This record gives sequence, structure tokens and C-alpha cells, in this order.
Amino acid sequence: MRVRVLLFALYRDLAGAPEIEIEVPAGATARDAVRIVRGRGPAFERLPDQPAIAVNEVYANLETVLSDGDEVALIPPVAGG
Amino acid sequence: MRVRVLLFALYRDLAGAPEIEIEVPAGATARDAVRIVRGRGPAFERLPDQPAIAVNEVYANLETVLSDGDEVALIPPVAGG
Amino acid sequence: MSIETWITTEPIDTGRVLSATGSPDDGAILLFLGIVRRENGGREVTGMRYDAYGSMAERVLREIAGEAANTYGATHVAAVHRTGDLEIGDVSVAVAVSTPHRADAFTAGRWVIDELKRRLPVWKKEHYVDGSRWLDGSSPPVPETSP
Amino acid sequence: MSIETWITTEPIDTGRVLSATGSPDDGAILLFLGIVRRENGGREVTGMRYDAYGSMAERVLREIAGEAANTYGATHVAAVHRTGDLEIGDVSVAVAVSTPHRADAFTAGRWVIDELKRRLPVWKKEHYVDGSRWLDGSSPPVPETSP
Repeated sequence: MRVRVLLFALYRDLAGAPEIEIEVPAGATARDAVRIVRGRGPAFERLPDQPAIAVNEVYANLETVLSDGDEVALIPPVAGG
Repeated sequence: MRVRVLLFALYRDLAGAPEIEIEVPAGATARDAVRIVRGRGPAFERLPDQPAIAVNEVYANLETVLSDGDEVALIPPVAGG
Repeated sequence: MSIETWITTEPIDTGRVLSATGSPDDGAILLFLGIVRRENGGREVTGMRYDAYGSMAERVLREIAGEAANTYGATHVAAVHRTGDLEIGDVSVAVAVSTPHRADAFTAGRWVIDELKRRLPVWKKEHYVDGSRWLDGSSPPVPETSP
Repeated sequence: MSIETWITTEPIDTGRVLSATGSPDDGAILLFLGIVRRENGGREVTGMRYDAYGSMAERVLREIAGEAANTYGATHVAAVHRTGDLEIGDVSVAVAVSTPHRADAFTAGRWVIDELKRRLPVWKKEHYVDGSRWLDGSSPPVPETSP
């Protein structure tokens, strides 16, 4: 199944891309998705291996099981205001 | 010497007057002025005998010695805002 | 640092209060508006009369604003109190502060409102359908010894 | 109760934020504006870029406003965050709340600002004469167990 991974702010600068589509096996967790993204080359490997994430716009933990079409965002420490 | 005594809000309603000029002896304190005002008739006697006061627009206590021409205000509990 | 305070019988111009604040060193502006409510202590309020010892209130309000600037590092403080006959929904008091750091804006703004209730020579009479009364207030801070 | 929140790249219309609040049951309105400062940690700032996960930020901001209304009895909550390139003096965030009782306006307004810093997916990059950097932020509140 396919998931869309979004990168913001520092993570976007590190990876040099705002988003990436990846293929994950059935039953994959957000942690698996992060591992796959980080395997996409040296730029992506600069991303943290345990980032905060959101799945479909809701904060979630890395053990969250993904579904086809999910949107997974890697969330750097937030600094609004 | 003469001092002007100002009354506000509840005190004005009680006394039925916004202000009153009184004659006080040299060396008189604000407490003396209050006593003289309260002696001006039944309406004035309804004023408290130990009100908070201001002398010349500054909070002062009842032992403050007055000077000729001073403005003494009897200040009901304040309720701004 | 700037201080702008006034007592007025006219409707409070909140835009003017707000625009009295803000400079390149400020990270926050806080505006507080006190409003005449329809209800108080379970009774329906039909209107409110504010009386003030005008000249002293001007002086005390200016003092409070200056103290807020000194104590909380507020760059600008504007405070205005309305007097006379007010209707439900009317703004009775407006306070605006600007500060370099954000937490200070809340602290300074809150402090100004609290002090103003504690020592501004202003009184309010609430009107109801069946009468009216002067609201209970706070004993003002009279000094212990003579000046 | 009304909630009005938005994320925008346009200058924040503080009048609109303020006018989203206020009703006959309210005794207080509080408006807070966060502003881009000229100086941060001793360095001169020349500008600021705000990035956001826009759709999620809209959702989180709405949640925060709703929680403020429920928790502090706020009658109206309006909150807006600006994104994109901001200059010194620009308003980056505006929060307005109205409440029946005055102390609650300060508490609710402060809570909205604190929560927004804690969990709104927004980031800021400060520009200096000699470079720029993403500012340190807070770890967002990720749940301990899977939903």
C-alpha cells in the first residue's frame, strides 16, 4: 500500500524535499514508514529516526498501524506564536 | 481656615450634596473636618465617621493636618473597572 | 516608554487605545476591555452609572500605568475609564500594554486592571427593572501614617 | 458560544479578530497579539518566516479554541496564525476571547497562547543580517499509545 509522507521546516531542509510517496507492506507502522523514508538516500538519512509524527493530521505515536492512502507527517519541534 | 469637602457616589446620595465648604481651626486634621461635616445636619450625620479620604487628590489618613484651601474628599469603597 | 491614560464620558475608542502600544522592541500587545454585563449576581441589569472623582482618577490612573511600565517592563501602557451612564455591552474600561516578552503582557495587563479596581476613585450604580444600587467596593489604600 | 479560527498568509485583521467576540453576557474581552520583535537572544532579527502544516494547523487551532471555550467558559474564542514571510512589527498570532467574568478572560487567553505554542504545527525561521535558522521548539504532545 502507498502512504504520503510530508516534511516541514528543518526536516524539509534536511531532506531537500517537501514530501515523498512510499510503498509500505500491509500492517506497517509509522515507524516502518520513517525507516523506509530514511533509506531513500543520504539526504533522507539526515532525518531523525524517531520523530514526532501525525497521521492524517492527528498527532500519533510511531506504533500506529498505517492504512493505504494515509498521510504521515514528520513534525519537528513546534514553535508557533 | 476654609477647606472644601467633596462627596461622591453613595456618600453624595446620603448627604444630598456633592460638596460643602467648611471653616476649620488652624491645626485641624481630616478627622476634624469629617466631624464638622457630620455636624451639619441629619443628612450629613448619615456619613461614616471614619471614611477613607483623599487630601488634594492623594489618599491620606484621618490624622493628616489640613491647610487653608485644601480639598478633602470622602471616598466610598471604590468599584472601578 | 509611553503612558497614555484618560477618563472620559464618551464611548471608548478601542482602536486608539490599541494603537497607543507597539514598537519594534515589543513581542506582544495585550488589550483588555471591561464590558457592562446584562446580569450580575443573578439580577438582570438594565444599565450602569459610573461616577468618578475625575481629577484624582486621572492622576491615579497615570500612576498605575507608570508603575506597570516600571515593574513589568511594559514599553507602552494605555488605560482609559469611562464614566456617566452606560448601557449593556458598553466598554467601561480599556487597558492596553505592550512588552518585549509575551508573558509580561498578561501579567502587566492583569495588574493594571486589579490595581485600578483597588484604588481608582470610581463607583458604579447598577440599575435594575425595579431599582438601583451602588455596588460594594474595596476600601482604598489609605496610608497608615500622615504624609 | 462561537469559535472562529484561521491560518492565513495575509496580514492579520485584528479588528475582525476582536469583533468576533462580545455578547450581552460578557463582562470582558481580551485580545492578545504576538509580534515579530527586532531582537531575540541578543541577535538583531531582520525578518521571520513561519511555516505551517496548514490543514492540520487549522484543525488544531479549532480544537484549542473549543477547549478554551469549554474549560474556561469563554463565550467567544477567535484565534488566527499568520504564515509566510513576516517583517519586524508584523502580527504573527492573534487571540481574542470573551467571558462573563473578567479573570477568566486572562486565564483563557493565556491558555490559548500557551497551547498553541505547545501543539500547533507551525515553525519559525529567524533571519539575521548574516544568516538564518529554525528556532528551537517544543516536542508536540504525541499520544503514548496508538489510537
